[in-house]
Amino acid sequence: AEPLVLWGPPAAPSIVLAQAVASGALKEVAPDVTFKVWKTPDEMRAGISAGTFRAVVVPTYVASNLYNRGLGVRLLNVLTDGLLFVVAPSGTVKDIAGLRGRKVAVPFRNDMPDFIFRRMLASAGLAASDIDVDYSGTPAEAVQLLLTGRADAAFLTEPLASAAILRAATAGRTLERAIDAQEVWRKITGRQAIPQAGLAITDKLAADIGGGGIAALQTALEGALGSVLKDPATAAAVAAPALELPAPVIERAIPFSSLVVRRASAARADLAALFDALAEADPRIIGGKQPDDGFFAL
Amino acid sequence: MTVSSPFEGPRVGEARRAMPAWLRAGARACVAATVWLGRYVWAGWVGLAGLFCLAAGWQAGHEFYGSFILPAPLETVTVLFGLFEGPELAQAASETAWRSLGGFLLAAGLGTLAGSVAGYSFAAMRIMRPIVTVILGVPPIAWIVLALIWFGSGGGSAVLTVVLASFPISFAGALEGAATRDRALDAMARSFGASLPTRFRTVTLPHLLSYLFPAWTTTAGNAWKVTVMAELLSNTGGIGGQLATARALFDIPLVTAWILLVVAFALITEYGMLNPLREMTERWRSAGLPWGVKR
Amino acid sequence: MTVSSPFEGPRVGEARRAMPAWLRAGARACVAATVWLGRYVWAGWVGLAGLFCLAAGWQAGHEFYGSFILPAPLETVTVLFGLFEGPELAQAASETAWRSLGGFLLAAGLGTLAGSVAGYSFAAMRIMRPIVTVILGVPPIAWIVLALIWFGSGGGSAVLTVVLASFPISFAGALEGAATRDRALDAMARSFGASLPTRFRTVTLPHLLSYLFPAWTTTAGNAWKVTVMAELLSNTGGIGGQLATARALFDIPLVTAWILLVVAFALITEYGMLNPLREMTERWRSAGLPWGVKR
Amino acid sequence: MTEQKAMKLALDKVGHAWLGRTVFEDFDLVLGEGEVVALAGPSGCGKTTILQIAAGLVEPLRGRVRRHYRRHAVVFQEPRLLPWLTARDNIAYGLKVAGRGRAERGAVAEARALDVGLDRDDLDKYPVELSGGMRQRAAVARALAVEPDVMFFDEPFTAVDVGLRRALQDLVIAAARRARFSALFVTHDLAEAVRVAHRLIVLSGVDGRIVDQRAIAGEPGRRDNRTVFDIVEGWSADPVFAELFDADRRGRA
Amino acid sequence: MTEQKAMKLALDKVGHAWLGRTVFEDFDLVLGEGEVVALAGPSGCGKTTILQIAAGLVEPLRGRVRRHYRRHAVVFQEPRLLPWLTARDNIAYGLKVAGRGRAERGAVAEARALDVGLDRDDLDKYPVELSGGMRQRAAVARALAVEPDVMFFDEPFTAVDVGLRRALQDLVIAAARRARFSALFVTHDLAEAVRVAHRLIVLSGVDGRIVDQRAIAGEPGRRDNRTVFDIVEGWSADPVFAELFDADRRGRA
Ligand SMILES: Nc1ncnc2c1ncn2[C@@H]1O[C@H](COP(=O)(O)OP(=O)(O)OP(=O)(O)O)[C@@H](O)[C@H]1O
Ligand SMILES: Nc1ncnc2c1ncn2[C@@H]1O[C@H](COP(=O)(O)OP(=O)(O)OP(=O)(O)O)[C@@H](O)[C@H]1O
Ligand SMILES: [Mg+2]
Ligand SMILES: [Mg+2]
Repeated sequence: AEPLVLWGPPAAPSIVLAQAVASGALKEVAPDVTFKVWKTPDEMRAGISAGTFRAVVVPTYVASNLYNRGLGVRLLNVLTDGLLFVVAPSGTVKDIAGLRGRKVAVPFRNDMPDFIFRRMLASAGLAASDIDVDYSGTPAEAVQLLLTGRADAAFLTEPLASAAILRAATAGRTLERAIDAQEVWRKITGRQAIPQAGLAITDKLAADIGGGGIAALQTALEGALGSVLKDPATAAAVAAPALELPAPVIERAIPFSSLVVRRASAARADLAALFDALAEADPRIIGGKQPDDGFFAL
Repeated sequence: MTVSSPFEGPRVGEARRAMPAWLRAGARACVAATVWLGRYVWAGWVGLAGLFCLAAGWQAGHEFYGSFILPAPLETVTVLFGLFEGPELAQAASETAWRSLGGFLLAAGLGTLAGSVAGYSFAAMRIMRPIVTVILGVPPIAWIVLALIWFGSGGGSAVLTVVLASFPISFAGALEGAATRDRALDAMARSFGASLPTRFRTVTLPHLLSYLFPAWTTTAGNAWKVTVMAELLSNTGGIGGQLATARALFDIPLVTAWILLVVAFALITEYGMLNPLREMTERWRSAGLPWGVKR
Repeated sequence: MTVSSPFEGPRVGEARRAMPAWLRAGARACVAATVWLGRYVWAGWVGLAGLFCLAAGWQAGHEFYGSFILPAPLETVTVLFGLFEGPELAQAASETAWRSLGGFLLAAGLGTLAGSVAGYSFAAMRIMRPIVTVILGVPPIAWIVLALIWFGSGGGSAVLTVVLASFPISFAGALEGAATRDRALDAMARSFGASLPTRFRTVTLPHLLSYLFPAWTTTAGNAWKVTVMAELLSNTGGIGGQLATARALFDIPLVTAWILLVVAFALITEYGMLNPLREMTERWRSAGLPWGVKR
Repeated sequence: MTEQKAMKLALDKVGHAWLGRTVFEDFDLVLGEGEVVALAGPSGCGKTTILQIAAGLVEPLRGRVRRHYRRHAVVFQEPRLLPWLTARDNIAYGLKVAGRGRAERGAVAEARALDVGLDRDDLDKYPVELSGGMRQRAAVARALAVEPDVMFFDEPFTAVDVGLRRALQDLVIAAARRARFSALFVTHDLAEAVRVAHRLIVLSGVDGRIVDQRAIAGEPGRRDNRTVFDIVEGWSADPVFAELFDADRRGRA
Repeated sequence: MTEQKAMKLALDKVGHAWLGRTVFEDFDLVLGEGEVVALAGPSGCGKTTILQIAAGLVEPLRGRVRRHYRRHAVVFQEPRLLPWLTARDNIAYGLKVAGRGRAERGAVAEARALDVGLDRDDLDKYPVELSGGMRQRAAVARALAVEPDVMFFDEPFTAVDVGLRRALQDLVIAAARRARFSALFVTHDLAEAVRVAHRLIVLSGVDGRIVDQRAIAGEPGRRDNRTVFDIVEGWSADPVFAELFDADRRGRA
């Protein structure tokens, strides 16, 4: 069999992949398995089109979008139940309603976090005009604005939130995860999780490694999850070089990242709820419709 | 300059004599404009040939890579026409247009001004050139936060990006043009007691224009692109914002349609605005060429 | 051109007579080079003054916005010197350097070539100009995926970005320069039976250079910036990759240190490479000025 | 005819060097009202430099220039027409600089163009489309158009044919008499100097000194061809002009 | 002296028009070996155009040009020096184009420069640093340096003084005799034409036709000043030259 590269963004779900690769548990799937980071959607698009990306961690709605476009991509599992937080200086913000009149940096306009954020606002009875949403810039700029007090809060993903909090500490300021989006989500929708990201595989890989290989992959990841949650410090040290993030940041992020390794079919209801919510804002984000059965690789 | 038009038979001449002078002049100007426009558009055919070559390459790329990487030209154009029906296009386009126009005017204006000053004065040149190199060499991420702080999520940061990216081009052109002015002609103008501004206008400027036009055309073409990229990266609306959304949706034909629009704007700026201006001011250059100046 | 050096007393002259000719020529060239270098560096002081003005502004900005938005110059320089100890700098810098050098050479070479051809031939100009406008006007996101597919995550996509961004600048300059060549001088060269290449080299090129230098200096300064931004966006290592990592860590002084390095490279390219070249080829321009040509 | 008239222009002990190489030193010149002074000398002796210093285009290294007039005009050794203006606009350039109205400029330019033998057709041509002599004439017309008090001519009629040359010389003489303008007239053609000037200054090619300075008998424009030729032929024997007439006797550095 | 010699250059029924305006038509010229033909005519009559057609720089609209020689050289009406080369390199330009070695170029350039009265100091100057006459002389030296078989002179000595002019005329005569080169010599100075040429062609300013074509008595270089003057003075009464001598009688369009 060919060597296999697992691709993931420099975000929390990739920790599990890095751990799985390092532990050697993927020997059964392919003789030579490595982990690499993708950073831009263009890279991912190019990789999937060119066939070099065969197993890649992507946001679940992206997997649905690609699947619905007929690109031969299916979701294997869900790797996180949500890692979105509103970060604000300690004690300033308690809940969504507390954001009223404040300036919040949301660096993902018209993307999933933005839709979830708007949904949260709506559920708290806040109109768009009640708070000052600053969409400008990338997460890096959002944190810079937050740390210098030019924004009152920022809507961030892990491990960015942890990094920001750690960075603020060295500057003598205290930030906290003021609002856990997962909790709010639970209240609004009644669903337990925001199945944000998962491992997607191409049909070509599925054909190459077969059903047994897929199962072995899932098992290896489940095992890796166990060791990550048991010993975050070691896992962080393992993942740090590949993610190009300092180990302490990763270690701090692990407990807040709701890491899971759930089969896609097992998370189907949560996924459907999330996709519905997104499609309400813009159906095109999931590729126009709920993905059908073929979407769930396992 | 007199216009000799092919429609000007002796009869017409007689009929004209009966018209009042302003009407005659107006008619004459009309004919001149029509003739000029005809010639301009005619010359455009060759340019279109070049563009269609590009389109053919695009189609070939599409056939090889498929719609997810490179949508077909026809598909893209269809999507683009679809856009014309919605309200986003007008809004996004006008937002981007104002930003790139503002950026272009500021960049071209400041660059030309500073470059001309530096071209006249060696001391100014020595001080300014390294500064301009630094401005040119600093990647936008260095000051994008500052721009966001100063201008918020309005268009200011996009305009600033355009200015900083394009200003050095006009500066370098104007500097070189002013430095290579013909000093013999300058002395001639001085002998008639022409003041520095007059000399600049009548002696240096016409020479300078040949340095400014390449700088301006690159600046103008660039301005659209840079504005869109800045909007995209700083999430500040306009066509760049639309592009970002389309990208988040992986709607590649839509992405390509927006890009096609940007390119169309760049072409319009160059061939609708800058090129006619150049043709007007640089007509004298075709004097002495075998086909001469069309009078 | 003879060199009159201040160190050249009659005694030295006598001593020289004893030296073999090649040694004498060598010594003479050495003295000439030293004198020239001295003058060049001396002129550089003024430029440094300009740079220090910029640094002062930077410091002021730092004091107003704090380290997290704009680190102090001193802090940045300290971090930069710290970088010199690690291995990343050498590796990242050499990666980026090769890419931007390659991009610059390709862009300047192709642009100059295509521009000159277009400047000589009207038909070529009419076909090529719209194509170049399109190349200039297409935002990089349009083809970055294609570039990634073609070149993978090597430097190819960064090089392509530089070429596409910079090529039109050289093209426009060369086109205008070749089109405005002095046809009277060209006829003179033709009267001596000079072939087209000879005429290009001896009559058009020296004139063209004054159009190419502004284009080349902007291209060179731009090349560094564009390479770094392309590396950042396409995640292909180099200084851009280091910048991305530093940004992800919110290590703003490190980010600024890398940017400072890029700017330093841009300055070195301009003042260490292009400017001496220009001084050499454009010396004749100072003939007839009050201070004349230093022989 | 010289000293009793009001002084228009004076050069006092003027000296100049180009990049350290002295061209001439201690050059004195007084130009009276209505006076035409011809300046002759071998090629490269510094005539153009003196003229440019007198016209204020070159700062002299030593000495002083005094001017007592409102307006001057210069005809340069090369035409120095602006390539982007038609002959008409080039001729009107001085008037434009002086702020005259458009209509007046056009009328004056046309009149001066006719004076120097350009026709109306030629006025719409750009300099590259003109013949060498036409360019030179346009430059002369441009200078005449501003009606100056002092004119500086630097070999103005070298590129025109004999007949036109005489006509232009007569034009200058007539204009000088009518408008009472003074002129410094650089020429290497002694016959031309004798025809138009009151006084002749001859420079040396060796050190730029004044070799000789002499009033010319008679009135400008009143001397006929034979007289002019005889004067010049007479001079050719004079050792003062040896340098000018005999290229081989010239000192070579 | 004309027809029995080998033909070097022939213009057959050549005509030209600039942008539709006819300058001349049916112009015929045969240039024999070692023959110097002077071309005179009022300013703007088409002399430069004919010369450029003969030299192959302008395509004639009508007619044919035949050439039977290896190399020619042109002295243009303006010096046309390359501003980025020193006088030395400018003079050597033709040799460089011909592919001669560096050392040879330097030696030949220096020799020709001395011939036209430039000194070694001037050779390191750039064109802007030269006086008007020096530039013209450098252009003449550049043309002489390539040792052409046919020379085209377009008013080559207008900017030099009498003495140097005679010396240069003698140089051309001597070179023509020694190297047996033929020359087409455009000039508006009849005395110069008489001094250097075997034959004179006079063009009309009205329609560019050949007004007259006449052999000049005696040999070039053997005619003394008085003879030359007498010939020219004699011509001035001839109606053929009326146009050339009298600007007022010229037809104005
Ligand atoms: N490139 C050109 N384009 C248009 N017209 C031209 C061009 N060159 C010359 N002419 C016209 O052709 C005519 C003849 O010009 P030409 O230069 O041959 O005259 P010439 O006899 O050399 O005069 P001169 O003694 O003044 O040099 C003039 O009317 C001139 O305006
Ligand atoms: N800008 C300059 N820089 C350096 N040297 C110069 C400059 N202008 C003139 N010279 C030198 O000064 C000397 C005198 O030049 P000038 O032009 O005054 O001579 P001229 O008498 O007008 O000669 P001509 O009759 O040939 O026009 C020459 O040796 C020339 O090389
Ligand atoms: Mg002179
Ligand atoms: Mg001529």
